[in-house]
Amino acid sequence: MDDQASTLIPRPFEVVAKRRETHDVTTLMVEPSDGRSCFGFEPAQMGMIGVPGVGEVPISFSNHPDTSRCLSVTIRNAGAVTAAITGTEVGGVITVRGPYGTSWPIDLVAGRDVLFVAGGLGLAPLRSAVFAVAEESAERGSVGIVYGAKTPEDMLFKGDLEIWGEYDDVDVHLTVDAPTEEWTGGVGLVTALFEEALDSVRTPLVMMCGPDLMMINAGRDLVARDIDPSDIWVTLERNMKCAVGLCGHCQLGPLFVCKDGPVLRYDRVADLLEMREV
Amino acid sequence: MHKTDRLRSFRIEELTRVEGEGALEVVVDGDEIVDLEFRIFESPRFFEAFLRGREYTEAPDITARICGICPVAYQTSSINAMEQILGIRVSPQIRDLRRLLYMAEWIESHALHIYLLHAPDFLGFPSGMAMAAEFPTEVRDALRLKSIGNDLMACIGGREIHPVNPMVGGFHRAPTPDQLRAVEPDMEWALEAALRTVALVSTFPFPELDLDYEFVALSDPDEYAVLDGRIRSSEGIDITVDEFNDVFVEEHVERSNALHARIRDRGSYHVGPIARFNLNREQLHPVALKAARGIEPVVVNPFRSIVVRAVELVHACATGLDIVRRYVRPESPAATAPVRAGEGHGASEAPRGLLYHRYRIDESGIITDAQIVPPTSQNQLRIEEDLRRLIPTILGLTDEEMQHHLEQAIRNYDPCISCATHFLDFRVHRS
Amino acid sequence: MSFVLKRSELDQLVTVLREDGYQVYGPVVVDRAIRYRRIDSIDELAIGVRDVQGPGRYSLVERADDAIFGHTVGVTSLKDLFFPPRRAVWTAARDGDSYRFEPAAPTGARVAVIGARSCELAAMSIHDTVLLGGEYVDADYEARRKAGFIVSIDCTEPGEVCFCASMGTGPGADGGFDLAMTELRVDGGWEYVGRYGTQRGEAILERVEHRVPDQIEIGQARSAVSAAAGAMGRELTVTGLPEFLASHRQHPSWADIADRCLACGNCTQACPTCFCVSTIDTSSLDGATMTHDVRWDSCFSLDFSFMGGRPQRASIDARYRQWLTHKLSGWVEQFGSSGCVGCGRCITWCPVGIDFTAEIPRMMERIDG
Amino acid sequence: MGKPSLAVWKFASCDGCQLSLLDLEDRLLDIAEAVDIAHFPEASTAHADGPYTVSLVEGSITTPRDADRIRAVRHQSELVVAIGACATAGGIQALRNLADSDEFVRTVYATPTYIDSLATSTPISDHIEVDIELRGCPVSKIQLLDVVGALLAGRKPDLPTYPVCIECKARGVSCVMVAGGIACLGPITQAGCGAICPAYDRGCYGCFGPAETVNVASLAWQWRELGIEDEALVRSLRTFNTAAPAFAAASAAIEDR
Ligand SMILES: Cc1cc2nc3c(=O)[nH]c(=O)nc-3n(C[C@H](O)[C@H](O)[C@H](O)COP(=O)(O)OP(=O)(O)OC[C@H]3O[C@@H](n4cnc5c(N)ncnc54)[C@H](O)[C@@H]3O)c2cc1C
Ligand code: SF4
Ligand code: SF4
Ligand code: SF4
Repeated sequence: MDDQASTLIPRPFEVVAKRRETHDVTTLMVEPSDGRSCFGFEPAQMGMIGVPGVGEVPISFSNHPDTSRCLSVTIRNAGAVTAAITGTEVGGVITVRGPYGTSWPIDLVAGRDVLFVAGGLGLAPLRSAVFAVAEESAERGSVGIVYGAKTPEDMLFKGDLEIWGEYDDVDVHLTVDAPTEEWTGGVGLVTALFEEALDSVRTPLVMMCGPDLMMINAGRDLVARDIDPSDIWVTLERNMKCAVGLCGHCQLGPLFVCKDGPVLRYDRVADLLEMREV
Repeated sequence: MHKTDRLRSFRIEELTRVEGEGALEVVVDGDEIVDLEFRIFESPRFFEAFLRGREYTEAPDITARICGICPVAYQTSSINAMEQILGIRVSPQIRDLRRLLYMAEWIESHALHIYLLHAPDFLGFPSGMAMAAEFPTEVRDALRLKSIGNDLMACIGGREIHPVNPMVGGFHRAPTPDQLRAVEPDMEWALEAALRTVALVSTFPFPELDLDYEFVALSDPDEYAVLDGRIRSSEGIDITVDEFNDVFVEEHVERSNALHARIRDRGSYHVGPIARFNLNREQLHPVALKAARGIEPVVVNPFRSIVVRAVELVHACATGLDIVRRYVRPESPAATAPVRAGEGHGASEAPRGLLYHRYRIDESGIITDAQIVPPTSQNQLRIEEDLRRLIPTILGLTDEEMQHHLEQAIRNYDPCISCATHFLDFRVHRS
Repeated sequence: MSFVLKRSELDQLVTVLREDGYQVYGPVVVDRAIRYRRIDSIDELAIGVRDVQGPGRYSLVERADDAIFGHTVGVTSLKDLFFPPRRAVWTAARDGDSYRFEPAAPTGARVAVIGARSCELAAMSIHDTVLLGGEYVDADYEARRKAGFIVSIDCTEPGEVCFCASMGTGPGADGGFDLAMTELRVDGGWEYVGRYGTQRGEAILERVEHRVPDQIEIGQARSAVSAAAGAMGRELTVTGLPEFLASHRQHPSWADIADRCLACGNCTQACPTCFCVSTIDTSSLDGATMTHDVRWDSCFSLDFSFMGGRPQRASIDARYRQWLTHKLSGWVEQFGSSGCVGCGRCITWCPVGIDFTAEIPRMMERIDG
Repeated sequence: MGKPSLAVWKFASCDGCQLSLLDLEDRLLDIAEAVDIAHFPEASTAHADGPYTVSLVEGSITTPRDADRIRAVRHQSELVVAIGACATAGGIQALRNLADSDEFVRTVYATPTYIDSLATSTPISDHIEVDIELRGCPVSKIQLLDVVGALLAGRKPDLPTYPVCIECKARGVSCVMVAGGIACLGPITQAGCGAICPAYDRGCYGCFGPAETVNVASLAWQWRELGIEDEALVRSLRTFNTAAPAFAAASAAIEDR
C-alpha cells in the first residue's frame, strides 16, 4: 500500500477508451501509466480526477467494481476541469487519486428487495452498485431501478439499462421531464414512478443519487410510503478540494461529505438537506 | 524612388510605440505641405471637472490615473500644490524618499522608452521584443533595468503603477532601512547598465535636424531639478511656479482632444529631457556629467533625445543609489497641518517634461478648481513644427521610409497621449 | 524538573536556538500591533508594551515596566508559521504525454517560537488532530511541526477579549511545548521560571546558563497564573452549547448578526484553528511544469460552497452560521473538542466588532424569554 | 497548430493596465515565446490582422467611434479579456455618468466641439460579451500573467472574488481599521492586489471594485463609529469603480439616507 502522504499526490492514468454518452457526458476508461497496478474500489467511491496545471475534481467511479485493470469515469462537461478531462484523447494522460469515501451498503442486500433511484448524472455512481447487486448478489430479492432524466437524449448508459431490464427480477422504470415523440416511458418526476416500482419490490433497501432537490422530494415520498428512513441511502455532492477531510469545503452540518460520505444514511442527513443553505 | 505626381498624402492611422492613441495626417503638394495634423483621438477624460468637489487628500490618487506611465509625477505635482496651500514643509528624509521614488519612475520610464519604444527605430525593428533575437543581452539588460526601477517603485510606493504610498505631507508608511538596503546591489548593477546604455545609444545613426527651440524646465541652484524649482527657459524666462499662467497659455485646437500650450505672445516651446539637460547640465550627478562628456553643449537635434535620456538614466540610478545608501527612516512618515482655504501651484519634472498643477481648495479642504498642464500638451505644437521642418528634407524618400521617419520624429518626444487628454471641461447642454 | 533564567540568559536561549539552525520567531511590534516576526535577539521583542483589545478595537499602550511578555496574543498566530497562508503540495514536470510528480519539498526552515501562549498551543494541538490525526495527513504541516521548537509563556495578565479559562485552554500551558516559562518580576528585575516539556527542550536548555528555582519561586509562578484564570475579560458557557447550536440553525438571531457581518472572513483568517483551504493549479507558460498549491480559504467566501451552479451558502447569515456552528458545535462531533480556544482574535479583528461571546447568550435568551 | 495570437486594444484609460504587460519584464520574453503578439501598438509597430485568439482590452467606452470599434474587436477575437477598472467598470471617467441627474433635465450631450464624446463612460461588458474580467486600477500583473497562463493551459484563472481582508490577513498585516481607526474599504473590495494599502498603513480605497458580498450599511455604521462622515464614504465609493453596480447602488443608498 501507498504510504498515506503520497496518496495525496496524483497518479498518471492513460485514457484507453472513450465513449460519448450524451451531448455533454463522456465516459473515459483509464489505466495507470506509472507502471504500478490499479487500485480497487467499492461502489460509489470516488476519486480526484484531474489534469495537471488545470485542476482536479471529485468524480465517482462508474465501472463494474470487479474490473481491476482499469477504471472508468463518466463525466459531464461542467467547466474548465471537466472540459480538460473529457477533452483528453485516447492515449493521453489524466490524473487520478483515490479511492475515497463511503460506499453503498452492498452487504445489507442479502435477503432484501432493492430499489435504485437515480436522477440525471446520478446514475453514474449507482452503476457500479447495480452491477454488483443485479449481477452478483445471489441472495438478493427483486430489484427496481427508477431513473429520471431531462430528456430521452440525456439518459445515460442506455445499453446497460436494456441489459438490466432483461435480468430476472429486475424492473427498470424510466421517466423524463420533456419527452420526444418516440418516448414510451414515463413523464415527470421520479416520484411519479414509485407507485409502480414499489409493486414489485417490497420494503426495499433504497439507494438513491441525484440532485439535492430530487433526493429531498423522493426521500419525503418514500417515507410517506412507509419506507423506513434507515433503509434509505443517498449519495451527496458538495464542493471538494482534497476529498480526504483536510480542506473543509464539503461540510454538511457536522459531516464531511468526503469521508463520512458521499454515501450516507438518509435519516442522518434528511434534516440538513431540508434546511436552507446548510 | 521618386514620385511623379505632385500630390502625396500620408496617413499614419495609429501611431505605435507611444503611450496612448494618436494619428498623423500629412498632405504635400510638391515641396509644399498643404495639411499637417498630429491628431489625438484618445478620448477626453475630464479630470479637472472630477476633481472639483473632492477632498484635497484625494488629488494624488485621482491625478495619478491620468497616466499609468508617470503616475508619480502627477502625484508629486499635486502634492506640491496642496502642501503650498497648507504651508507644509517636509523633512529632508521625506524629500529624499520622494526623490528616490521619482528617480525610480524615471528609471522605469526611460528604460522603457529608450529600449522598447525608441531604439527599435534606430536599429530597424518593429519592437523591443523583436530586437531580442539579435540583441539578446541588450534587451535582457533593458528589461532588468526597467524592473529595477519598478521594484524600487513597488518597494517605496506599494506598487509600480499608481503607487498608494505618497500622500500630501509625505508617505503613509516609510520603508524600513532594511527594505531599501536590499535594493542596493540591484541599483549598483543598474548604474553600470545605464552607463552601457549611454555608450550604446551614442553609436546610433542620427538623422540631421537642427532646430531652434525655446527650452523650458524646472531649475534649482543645488540639484538637477525634478521635485520642484523655478521655471526657466533658454530665452530668459525665470519665474516661480505660481507664475506659470502669466507666461504660458493653453488653447484648444480643433479636431484634437488635447489642449496645446504656448508661450504668451511668443509661440511653441520644448519641455523634456533635452530641455532639462540644456538648462541644468551642470547639476547632473557627477557620474552622469562624466558620461555626458561627449555630448554637444546644447542639444538641438531632437533625434539625439535618446542619448540625453540615457544620460538621465545614469543620473537617476546614481542619485537613487546615493539616497539608498544614506537612507535613515524618517521619524514620522508624513508632516501634517490644519486645513485652510487657498490656491496652490505645483510642478515637477515628469520623465517627459514639466508637469504643472494648480488647485483652489475651500476651508474644509474641498477642491473648488483645478488645472493640469502635462508635458505632452506643451510639446504638441513643437512636434508639429518639427514635422514641418523635417518633411522637406525627406521628400526624396519612399512613402514607407518617410512614414518611418515621421513616426520616429514623433517618438523623439516620447509623447504620452494619455496625459494630453486629461483635461477638457465636461459641458452639457440643457434643452 | 524546572529552571530559572535571567533576562540575559533568555537571550542566550535565542542564540543557542539560532546556532542550532532554528529561525527564531517571537512577538514583535510591527506597525500598529504585535505579531510574530523573526528575531535575532530578545531586544527586538515587544518589550514594555501592553495591548488593549476589544470588539473591533486594538491598540498598544506603554507599560510602566519593561516586561517582555506583558501583552496577550497578537494578530498572527502559530498558524501563520506552521500552516502558512500559501504553500505547494506537489509539482509536476511534463514530458510529452506523461508527467512526473514530486511532492513539494519540505521547507528547510526549522522554526522556533518564543512566547507562544497556552491558547495557541491548544490551537496547535487541535491542528494536530485535524491535520495529522486522520487517515490522511497534511505532509507539509507534519514536517514543520516535527522540526518546530516551542517556548511557551504563561499568561499572567489576560486581556479584555480572552476567555481561555472558559475553553479550558489556559492561561497556563500544560503540554505541547518544549519549554514553558512564567515571566516574574523579582527585585526590580525579571526572572523566567520555567519547566521542561520535552527532552529536546532539556537538551537545548542544557546549553544555556540557568539555575534551579526554589519552592517560593515556583509557587509565585503558579499563583500568578492561577490569578490570571480569575481575571479573564470574557467568558463563554460551553455546557450544552454544541447541542444548542446544532438544534438552532433556524434561529432568528442569525439574520440579525448578518445585518452587521461583512462576510469579510477576518475571523476565519485570524483564528488559530480555522484550517480551510482551497487548491490552486498553475503552470509555466510553456506548459512544461505545473504546481498544485493550497491557500487559506474561508467559509465566508461564496466560492467556498460553490456547487450545482451556485453557492450552497449564498446569504451572509448562512455563512456566519456555518462558521460559528462548525467552530463550536460540529467540531466537537468531528474532532472531539471545540474548535475554539478562547483567544478572542475573531472578536478583536472583526472590523465591525461582532462578539459571539455576547451574541450566544443573547440567542439563548431569545429562546428562553 | 499555430501559436495562439494576442492583441491589445486601448479605449479611454491611462495606459497603466497594458503597461502592466510590459512590466512583467522577466516574463515578457516568455510570453512573446508562447504567443504571437499580433497587435500591441504601444509596444510594437508590427501588426497582424485578426482573427486573434485573445484580445486584452483596456479602457472604457466614451465615444461613438469606440462603441463601434469594440464590436469590431469582439468579431475578430475568440476570447475577450477586459483589463482594469476602466474596462470592467467604466473607470474614474464614469464619474461623468453622475452628471446625468435631475439637474440636467432632458437630453444630456456634449457641446458641439466635443461632439465625439458620449455622455457616459461604460465598461466593455455593456457593449459586447466579455469572457474574463480582470479588476484593478491598475490590474495586478500577477493576475495578468496568471490569466495568460490559464488561457494557454485551459484552466480557470485564479481570480478570487472574496474581499481584500482575506489577503490582508494572509499577508500578516494588522488591520488598519481595527488597530489604527483608519477607514478601509477592504471588507467590500475584491481581493487581487495582495492588500497593498493596509500593508502601507492606509485604508483600501477600493481600486479593485466591489467584492462578491458588499454589506455597505454595516461598513458605514463602523465608519461613523470612527468619526468619518457619510459624505466621505460616498466619495470613496465614487472613484475608479464608481459605476460598478454594487458601489453605485451603495453610494446612492447612503446619499439617500
Ligand atoms: C462525491 C462527488 C462525486 C461526483 N461524481 C461525479 C461524476 O461521476 N460525474 C460528474 O460529471 N460529476 C461528478 N461530480 C461533480 C463534479 O465534481 C463537478 O461537476 C466538477 O467539480 C466541476 O468542475 P469544473 O472545474 O469542470 O467546473 P466548474 O467550472 O468549477 O464548475 C462547474 C460546476 O461544477 C460544480 N463544482 C465546481 N467545483 C466543484 C468541486 N470542487 N466539487 C464539487 N463540485 C464542484 C459546481 O456545481 C459548478 O456548477 C461529483 C461531485 C462529487 C462531490
Ligand atoms: S473562534 Fe475566535 S476566540 Fe475561538 S479560537 Fe478562533 S479566533 Fe480565537
Ligand atoms: S485593514 Fe482593511 S482589508 Fe485589512 S483586514 Fe482590516 S478592514 Fe480588511
Ligand atoms: S488595498 Fe484596495 S485600493 Fe489598495 S491596491 Fe488593493 S484594492 Fe486597490
